[in-house]
Amino acid sequence: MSARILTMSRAGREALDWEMERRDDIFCLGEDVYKFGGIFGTMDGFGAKYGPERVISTPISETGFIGMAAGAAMEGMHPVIDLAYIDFIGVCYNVLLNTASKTHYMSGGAVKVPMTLLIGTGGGYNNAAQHSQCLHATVAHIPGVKVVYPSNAYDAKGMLHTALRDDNFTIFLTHKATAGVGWMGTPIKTTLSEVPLEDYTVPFGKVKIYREGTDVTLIGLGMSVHECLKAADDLAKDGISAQVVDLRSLVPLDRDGIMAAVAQTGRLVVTDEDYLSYGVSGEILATIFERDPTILKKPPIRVAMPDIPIPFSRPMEQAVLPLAEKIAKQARKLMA
Amino acid sequence: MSARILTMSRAGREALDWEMERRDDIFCLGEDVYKFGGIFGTMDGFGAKYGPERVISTPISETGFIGMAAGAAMEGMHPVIDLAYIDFIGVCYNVLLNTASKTHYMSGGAVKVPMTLLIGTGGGYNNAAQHSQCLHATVAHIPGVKVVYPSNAYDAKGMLHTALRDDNFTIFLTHKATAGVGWMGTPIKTTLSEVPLEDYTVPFGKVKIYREGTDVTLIGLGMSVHECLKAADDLAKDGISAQVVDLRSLVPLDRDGIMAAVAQTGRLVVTDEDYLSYGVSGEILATIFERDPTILKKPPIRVAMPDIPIPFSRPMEQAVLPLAEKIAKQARKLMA
Amino acid sequence: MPLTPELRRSFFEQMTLSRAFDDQMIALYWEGKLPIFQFGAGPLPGELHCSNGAEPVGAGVCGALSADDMLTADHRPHHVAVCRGVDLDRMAAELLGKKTGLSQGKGGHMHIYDPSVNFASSAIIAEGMAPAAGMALARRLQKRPGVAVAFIGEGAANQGAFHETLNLVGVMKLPFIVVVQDNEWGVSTSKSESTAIERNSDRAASYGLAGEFVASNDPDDIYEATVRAVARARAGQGGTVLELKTARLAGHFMGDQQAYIPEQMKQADPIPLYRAKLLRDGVLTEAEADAIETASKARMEQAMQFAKDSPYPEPAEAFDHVFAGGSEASDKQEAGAAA
Amino acid sequence: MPLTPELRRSFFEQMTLSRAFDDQMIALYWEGKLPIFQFGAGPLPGELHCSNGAEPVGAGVCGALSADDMLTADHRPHHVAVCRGVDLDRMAAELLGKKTGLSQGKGGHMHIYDPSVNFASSAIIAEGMAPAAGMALARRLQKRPGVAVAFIGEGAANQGAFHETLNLVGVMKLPFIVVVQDNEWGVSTSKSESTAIERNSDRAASYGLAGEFVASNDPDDIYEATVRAVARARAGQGGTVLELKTARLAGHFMGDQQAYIPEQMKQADPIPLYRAKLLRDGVLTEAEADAIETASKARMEQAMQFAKDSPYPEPAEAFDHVFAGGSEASDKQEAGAAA
Ligand SMILES: Cc1ncc(C[n+]2csc(CCOP(=O)(O)OP(=O)(O)O)c2C)c(N)n1
Ligand SMILES: Cc1ncc(C[n+]2csc(CCOP(=O)(O)OP(=O)(O)O)c2C)c(N)n1
Ligand SMILES: [Mg+2]
Ligand SMILES: [Mg+2]
Repeated sequence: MSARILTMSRAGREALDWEMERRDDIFCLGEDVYKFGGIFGTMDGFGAKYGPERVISTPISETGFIGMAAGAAMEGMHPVIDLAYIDFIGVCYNVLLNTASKTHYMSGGAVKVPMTLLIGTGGGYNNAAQHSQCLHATVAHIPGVKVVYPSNAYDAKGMLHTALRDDNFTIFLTHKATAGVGWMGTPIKTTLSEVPLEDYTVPFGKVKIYREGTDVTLIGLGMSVHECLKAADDLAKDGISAQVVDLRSLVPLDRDGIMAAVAQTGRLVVTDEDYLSYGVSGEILATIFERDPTILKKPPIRVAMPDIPIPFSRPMEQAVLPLAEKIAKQARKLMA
Repeated sequence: MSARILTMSRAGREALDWEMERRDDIFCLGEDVYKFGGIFGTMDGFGAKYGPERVISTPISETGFIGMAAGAAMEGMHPVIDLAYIDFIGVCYNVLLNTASKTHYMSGGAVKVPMTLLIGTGGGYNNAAQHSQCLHATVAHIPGVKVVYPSNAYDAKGMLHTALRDDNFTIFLTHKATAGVGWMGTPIKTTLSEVPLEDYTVPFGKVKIYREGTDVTLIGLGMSVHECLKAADDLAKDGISAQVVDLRSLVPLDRDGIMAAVAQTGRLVVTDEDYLSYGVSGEILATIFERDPTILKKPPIRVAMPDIPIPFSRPMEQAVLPLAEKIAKQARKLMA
Repeated sequence: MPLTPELRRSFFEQMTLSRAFDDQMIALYWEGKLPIFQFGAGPLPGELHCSNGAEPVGAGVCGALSADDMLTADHRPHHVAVCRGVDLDRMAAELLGKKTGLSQGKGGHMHIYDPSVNFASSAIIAEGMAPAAGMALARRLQKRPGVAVAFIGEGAANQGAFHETLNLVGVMKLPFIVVVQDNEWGVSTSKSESTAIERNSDRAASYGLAGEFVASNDPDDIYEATVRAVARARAGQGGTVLELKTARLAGHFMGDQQAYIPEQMKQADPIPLYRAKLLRDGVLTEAEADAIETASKARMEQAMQFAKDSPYPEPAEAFDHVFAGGSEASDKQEAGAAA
Repeated sequence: MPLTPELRRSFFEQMTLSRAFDDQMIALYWEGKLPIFQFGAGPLPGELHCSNGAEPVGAGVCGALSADDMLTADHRPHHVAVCRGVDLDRMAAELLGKKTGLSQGKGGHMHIYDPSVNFASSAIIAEGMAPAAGMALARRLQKRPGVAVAFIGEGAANQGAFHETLNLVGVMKLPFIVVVQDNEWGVSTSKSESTAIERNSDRAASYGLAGEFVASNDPDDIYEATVRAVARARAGQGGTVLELKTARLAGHFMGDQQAYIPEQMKQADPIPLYRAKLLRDGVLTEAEADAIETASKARMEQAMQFAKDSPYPEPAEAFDHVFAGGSEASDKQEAGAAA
């Protein structure tokens, strides 16, 4: 069948629309979703199409409506929740930490909680310390929740189909800069993909090799994948062949895939827009270190958000983001 | 001056009492602190001594009273808050994540938020998935908060003095099994220390070498320190000399101290009762890997809580805790 | 259903069965915990919050519900679970951490789930509020009947989830009842110390909900108030804050000395009071009442025996049920503590 | 203080100054964002929530407060900050991310702090409620006077922090006022869609607090209601939920097309209305009113010039102020992105 070039936003919307057309168990809720279609337009036009019963604009009561979603899931529905910014998890964290993630286990498998929580992450557009965080490690540290993080349109559609057909609680992250929505300017080219019209699934727990390379591996997730790609372009000018790996999924984490990819180059820069310490970059390094450090010719390097609140002003924010220039610089160090 | 053998609970209480006697800016709040003196007895008897104005029993409104503490701190007080179980951070996480930790930064240094949040962590006593978590990595991942974690009485007193004299937000963690309070049975011997009567401070950000050793380094924090000590005793019977390192402080993290300690043995087991992935154990391994992996003769091994909710039943919980036996087994593997 | 003698007899049966459950669990709890108290010791480890004194709430509310209705309870769930008809054997086995338990030993006493009777519970204060409202919403979307009932303590009414959920219930006109069990205490903190006004039922007005208050801790009165609330819910007239004065006779949890409770605040035991009332009303004779109490104890002894005789789960079962449909935690086991 | 002509003139001055602030910021906001809109572009990047229409709230409430009192505002802080007397130059510079800004460029428009006038703001909904109550508590412990005033939107009144804080205020009888700015919208969601009852001031009864509602969006009425609330607070009579009907004339944030607002819900601009009223009442002449508007614009132009002329912070300043008394973040810089 035919495919079109889509943004992540449109691709994700297609998956949700497909499932909603065919299944009664899915409904959407979140702030302003009825009129605005969700932060990434994943529910764009759904208000008119599916009506206010299935596309529910909620009060600003995240503990209330995400907790309700968990209850509806226990009763056989599959709610799809829009939580615009991951910075807001602070007001509803218990539902994530203790309710939606642990009920299946605490009930010995008797109760299922199939629900999909869409959350936007990341900065780079001067929205300051309370609207620019990634915090993906915070949610991935919770046992009992799957955490996925597509960075292109093809994966966005396929992984959303997968999430919607999964019997578990999935946190589906999208970096705001990758989605291709109006308020973030012209979409980043590498986020766009050919997207098949029909439905398809992309399995969780497999890294994606975005670009083959032989000299150095650049690992990223969300927006930092695209910074890695930019860095790889830049490195290519120097004749350095960089492999770019997208983690795509934090829970489950494809540890074998990481090992296999890194082994191909023997040099590693891990990038992460989330805070450096106690996060994803550490887990990747630890995995390699405990499994087989000899696959690396040199110690790995991390390029991550330092452990500081995110500053508003552009010169400061740009200085702390894990941007392509910094990634390329570290890769060059490894090649020296 | 003279010293006595104290539990962590009594030692911590002494520090807080000393400061409260001398300073008007300190007050205590939390659920049941007036009558019960806080989960670890840190405020034991304070209700009678300091009165209900300075020892405030609150409603079960963690967002409310911890948020209030943050506001009081901004107005020049130094509140000491008792949040019994770290599992409860879910209902007040925003105050930790966005308010108390970030206000100093977001105000460009204009506003200070000096406050100390006492929290109990950990399991091992069959209190199930919502009352047994450690989650120290979750709070340590937040920029702008200091996170400390004494594991013996001497450190408990000294680090609490330090926290109370610090101008920042400090999360002061105590593993429930280490505190030496009535409901957890006979205190663990290695948590008891000679504690000077007078006040003293223990600086944040320095590891403590609990036991010298030459063959293998066992790193732990909170309760797992004591499991490491037990493992070291056991290993000694086989002639294996294990060094035991207590992290004591997660923010700031003593990366230099970790490197120096590990370099002395060249073999490493990191233990952690918090969930394995995206946590402390990964950060320790990553630090060594990126700085100088050649200090290790063999790949390091992690013994941590697996990424599962904590089961209630004893055989299952015991099987997943990072206990001495498991630690010793991994250390022996490294010596083989 | 009117308040028939049969119904009232069943209240007494359920109350005594619930009490037998708690009394026998309390006795077992202390095994292995004396002389040195330790939460983790003995055949029934962990915290234990018993329902002694709150049985009228379980009996009266559950008596007014139908099989369709959905319940969430809190850290003190026994009386509601027993009166709802949760499988007694498997519930007892769960408290003992046995393989035959409702959750195969994974949950313990604060995490009782029995989907066959639409019962769930959880341990974070007010955590069950929003999920209950969501269950009600699910049923509406599914065009299936069902009222959701969240059981909380009076202490939980000061938690944010209470407010957010009730506002959502009001906006969405959901068939929902929150049962606020006012036992006067949240651990050692009295209601007047924690709550700015006397009655949480008055807070219903903030959400366009009905508020009802029952002062008697008597299952008949509780039943009738619940019947009214259920009728409103089924008629699409929205939710109710149903505050019920009740009692907490066995402390906050086992080990609580309750020295903080002054003499004048000592609470009455509702079971002998109800027994006397039923005798007075001619619903039961002394002999019948004795027989019911004896039968309840015997039934519970049987459940206890089932629990004690059941095997523990295998240690490796800890890794099951992390995810539905196969556990992706497995890759972490290898790296982790299971090694 | 009675509602003197001088006071009313000052309300007009402040309202026009606040409007000038917003209008000039809006004009600047679009620089670099056309034809392709992007939050991150131009000299004033990020989200921008302007206060156009809400100026009477800032003028009326702040007019009734004294220097001791403490304010927390939300994501829409300009009108409160301007009327409170936050340093205009440094506030403008903060919005532009300049070194001379109140937070040296670290905060931006949602994080305005000026301790010299006891002003703070933050961007998570209802986040400022509990800290404000805590400020009031601090003053009580310090035996210093001061009423705390938290400014929120009507949408924030459905957040758990609203409930928890007001109950604490009620229990502790704190000198506290929450100003609920009812501009009818929380982003695209109307109050009737989000809130189960019509007036949040009625929710005061849930906490033993006073509730007041002002429907006019007129600073005189707002001032007088605030005076009453402040008097109660200072007299130790506790807190107030002060709900003020107001307007949101420039959308939720810049870029909001507001297609969701039906014609009959279009809101009136309070500034020309108040101007006309002052003219009618003989407080101002046309010429005086014009002069005030001109002066406000000029003052703001001066602030804007200050902001534009100021330098940006150095990139490395990002690492300052993580902790008071020296940044322990430094060890992480080396390992991290600063490399
Ligand atoms: C969010 C949260 N805070 C604190 C606790 C600890 N805790 C457990 S029960 C309890 C008291 C609850 O009082 P109430 O709601 O009145 O119920 P009761 O115990 O009286 O039945 C507290 C504070 C908790 N489980 N969750
Ligand atoms: C906890 C949280 N949820 C959601 C948001 C996103 N958000 C920012 S402003 C806003 C609407 C607020 O409405 P209201 O309180 O009425 O204030 P107004 O914008 O009308 O001034 C929302 C939903 C947020 N900042 N914090
Ligand atoms: Mg109670
Ligand atoms: Mg509004």
